[in-house]
Amino acid sequence: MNSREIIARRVGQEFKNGNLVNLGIGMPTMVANYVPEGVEVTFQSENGIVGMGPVPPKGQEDPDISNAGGQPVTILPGGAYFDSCFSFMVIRGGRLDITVLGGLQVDEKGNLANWMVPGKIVPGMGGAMDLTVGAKKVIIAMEHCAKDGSPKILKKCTLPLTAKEEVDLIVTEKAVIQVTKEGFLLKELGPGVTVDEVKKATGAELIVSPELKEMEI
Amino acid sequence: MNSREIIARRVGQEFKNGNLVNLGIGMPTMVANYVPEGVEVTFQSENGIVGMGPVPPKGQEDPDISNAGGQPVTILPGGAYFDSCFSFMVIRGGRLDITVLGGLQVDEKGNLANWMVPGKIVPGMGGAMDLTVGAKKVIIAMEHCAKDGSPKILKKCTLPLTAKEEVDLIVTEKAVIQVTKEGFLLKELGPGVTVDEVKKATGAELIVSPELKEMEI
Amino acid sequence: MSKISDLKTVMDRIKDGNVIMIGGFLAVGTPEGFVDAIVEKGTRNLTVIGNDTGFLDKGIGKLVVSKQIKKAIVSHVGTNAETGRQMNAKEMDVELVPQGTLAERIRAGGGGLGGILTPTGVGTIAEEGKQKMIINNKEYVLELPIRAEIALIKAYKADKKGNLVFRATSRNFNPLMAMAADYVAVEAENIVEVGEIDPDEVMMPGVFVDAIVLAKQPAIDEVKGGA
Amino acid sequence: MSKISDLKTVMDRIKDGNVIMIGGFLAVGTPEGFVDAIVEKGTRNLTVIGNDTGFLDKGIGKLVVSKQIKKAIVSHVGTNAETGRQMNAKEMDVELVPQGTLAERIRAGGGGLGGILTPTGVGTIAEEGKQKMIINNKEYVLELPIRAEIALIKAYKADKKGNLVFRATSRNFNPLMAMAADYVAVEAENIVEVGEIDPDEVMMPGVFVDAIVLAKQPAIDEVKGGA
Repeated sequence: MNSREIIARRVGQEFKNGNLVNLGIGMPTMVANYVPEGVEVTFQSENGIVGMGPVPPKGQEDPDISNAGGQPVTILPGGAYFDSCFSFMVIRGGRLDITVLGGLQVDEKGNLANWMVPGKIVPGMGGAMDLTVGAKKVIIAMEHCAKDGSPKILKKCTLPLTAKEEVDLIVTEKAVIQVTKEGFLLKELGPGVTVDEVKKATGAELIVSPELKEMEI
Repeated sequence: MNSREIIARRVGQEFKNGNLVNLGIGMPTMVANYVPEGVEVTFQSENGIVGMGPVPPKGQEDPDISNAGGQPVTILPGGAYFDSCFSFMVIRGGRLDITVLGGLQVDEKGNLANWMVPGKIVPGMGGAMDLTVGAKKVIIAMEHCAKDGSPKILKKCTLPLTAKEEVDLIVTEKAVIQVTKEGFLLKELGPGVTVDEVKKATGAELIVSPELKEMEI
Repeated sequence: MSKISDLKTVMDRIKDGNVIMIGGFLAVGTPEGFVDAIVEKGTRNLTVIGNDTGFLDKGIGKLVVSKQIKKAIVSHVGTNAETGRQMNAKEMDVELVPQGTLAERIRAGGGGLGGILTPTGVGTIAEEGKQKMIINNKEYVLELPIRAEIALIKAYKADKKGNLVFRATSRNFNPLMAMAADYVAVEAENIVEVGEIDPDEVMMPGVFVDAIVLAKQPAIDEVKGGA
Repeated sequence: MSKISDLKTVMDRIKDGNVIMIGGFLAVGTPEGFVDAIVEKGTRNLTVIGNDTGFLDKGIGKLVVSKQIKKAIVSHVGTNAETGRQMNAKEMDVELVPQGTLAERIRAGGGGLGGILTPTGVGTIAEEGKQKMIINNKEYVLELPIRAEIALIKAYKADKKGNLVFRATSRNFNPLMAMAADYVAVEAENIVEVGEIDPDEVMMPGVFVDAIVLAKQPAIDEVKGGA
């Protein structure tokens, strides 16, 4: 199982029956493939769709039906379309249970940076600032370290923030870490990963949960 | 012709081709019957309808189609329904050309009082505060004096205001009076009415227009 | 997961002292079945948010007559003499809000906004006690969001997931209120299977709806020109 | 009074330096015919308000590539490398706005509001230079309305009075922008007679629309599952 699959599988386990879920662009989108059996969740996308279904077979794409990444999707029976303003009323209004987003940095206060690297890349925040503020639970799904091996889980974010103190849970290929008032709580380890390996790859103190276990994926 | 018909006929002459118009409850509603020939206006009502048509024949009322006074109405081809929030976006958003409302008092600054008499009757403002602020042109259609003969067109309103400095034109059975920066401008007289009669029935100074004429109704 | 429920289940959620939004405009689009059930239940000290207090025998007015309302937040009470009487006798508190402002405040409550700036009511009683701001040389009043514990709304059609379609001017405050309460119950004239409402036809997605109850009286489709 | 118009009439309204809103979300629901015509016309120094700057060859991106945009007010530019290049080279000014805030600012502009308070962006760059307020112990940013001189939007269906129906996720910013500009032109895939759209099916009443132009490419109804 590669890192991305580990992460996507583990994030899927956070979904509860009846949840309304928004998946960010990129890796978070993969989570749609790993909703546990028996759990029914509804996916929405901020471009104006609730009840989003899987990617259509090649050749059957409808140019008017896409997700927030611009990719063709489908809609399930019982789904609905709406405009962008309404979409964010759903997001900010307290009915969105979970948002899963990628991250560049997360710190122990639950701050998130994922929308720009000054002077290098400035894609823009899109809907991420609204999603993090609005969703009841914010899950960051990302590889534990940056490509150069530097930690992304930090004492304090150095990049411009997406949201202040909104992150609830971080899921990486190495660990599941909860943001608590006391700091980062290490709850689960990736397959075959040790506590020391996680500590070495993390730029902040970790409280090791007494109930620490390996991910069951 | 009774007072109400004089007023309604004269207000109708203010409508220009293509205007979007809101008629208040009561006498203003009558104006719908006096749109000049060749002029096409669209009526909207703040409860959520644009393209409102006439009252349906007895027995053919649809309980779901009403105006803001709760009276059964119809909808014309090309009309549309929407929710209350959207309705007031149309009203405040600059696309409403004319609102015709009744009045208890209007003063020379263009202040309007038409929603309560403290200690006596407090029906509430309904949509009147939004309509007066939002419409490009605010026309007050009312009898010139109160039932006890006291003036309703005043130097300064004594009743709680509906809107501050928003009235553009007053149409009564005795006169057409424009609110200008210099004060009330008497532009037209009711059928057979003299300037002196209007002055006597008015509680504020009147500037008599050099082009003063009798209403052509 | 069907959201089909029954009147009793909805009524069990309503307690003395609740803040309740009730849809409708002069009783057009008011869930009369829910209102009748509250009258029957006798719940007291309610704060009711609605466009108006309806009539003595129709709409929210029935709850005024039965003296179950402690406070009404509405834009208009002129069609119900009993509201005026109770207001003057100080038996009921009435907060009058300009209609467009009421709609925006409910929407703000539903959409997670902290408030909106409106030009409506500037220079009138409606601005009293409120913060004013000047934006681009124009004066605005800061109006705060409203939410309720319960919203009781009326729909023409609902599917079992709670997707709603409203009809004609009975739409009014119903979709707004459906967004602004912790528990949203819908009295639907027609209930259809999931998938029977086209996704572009949905006026309020089911994600906001908690319970759907079929309206007691069947839809008068001869009068209404068919579904 | 038919609002049917043609591309030339709409283009004649667009001048150098105009502030223009363009509908669409990553080119889904963007009026490509209008965009192509602006490229052809060569209008310069435009301020463009949209969700994003699309792609090099699709959506608003085409106006970036042709260097006709002085300033873009958008939520996302990551799908168009040329935007990033012009931004870094200071050839184009880019104001990045959180997507939900952008939608609310356009709505406020369309609905005559002076602004809205949103929790989005608190504690981030997005709050810089803006007034903050605390309402019920929660921090909000005051965001101001945006309007444009011209809105160019895409609809699935329009009647001759300008009543509009959008389709699926191509709705996005289109109805909001239709309310927030002095002149609103619609590129419609289908134009029908007045009365052919049910009043409850209308997503944007014609009162906001000034001109309707039939989209150049016929609607691919096989792909879209029929009108």
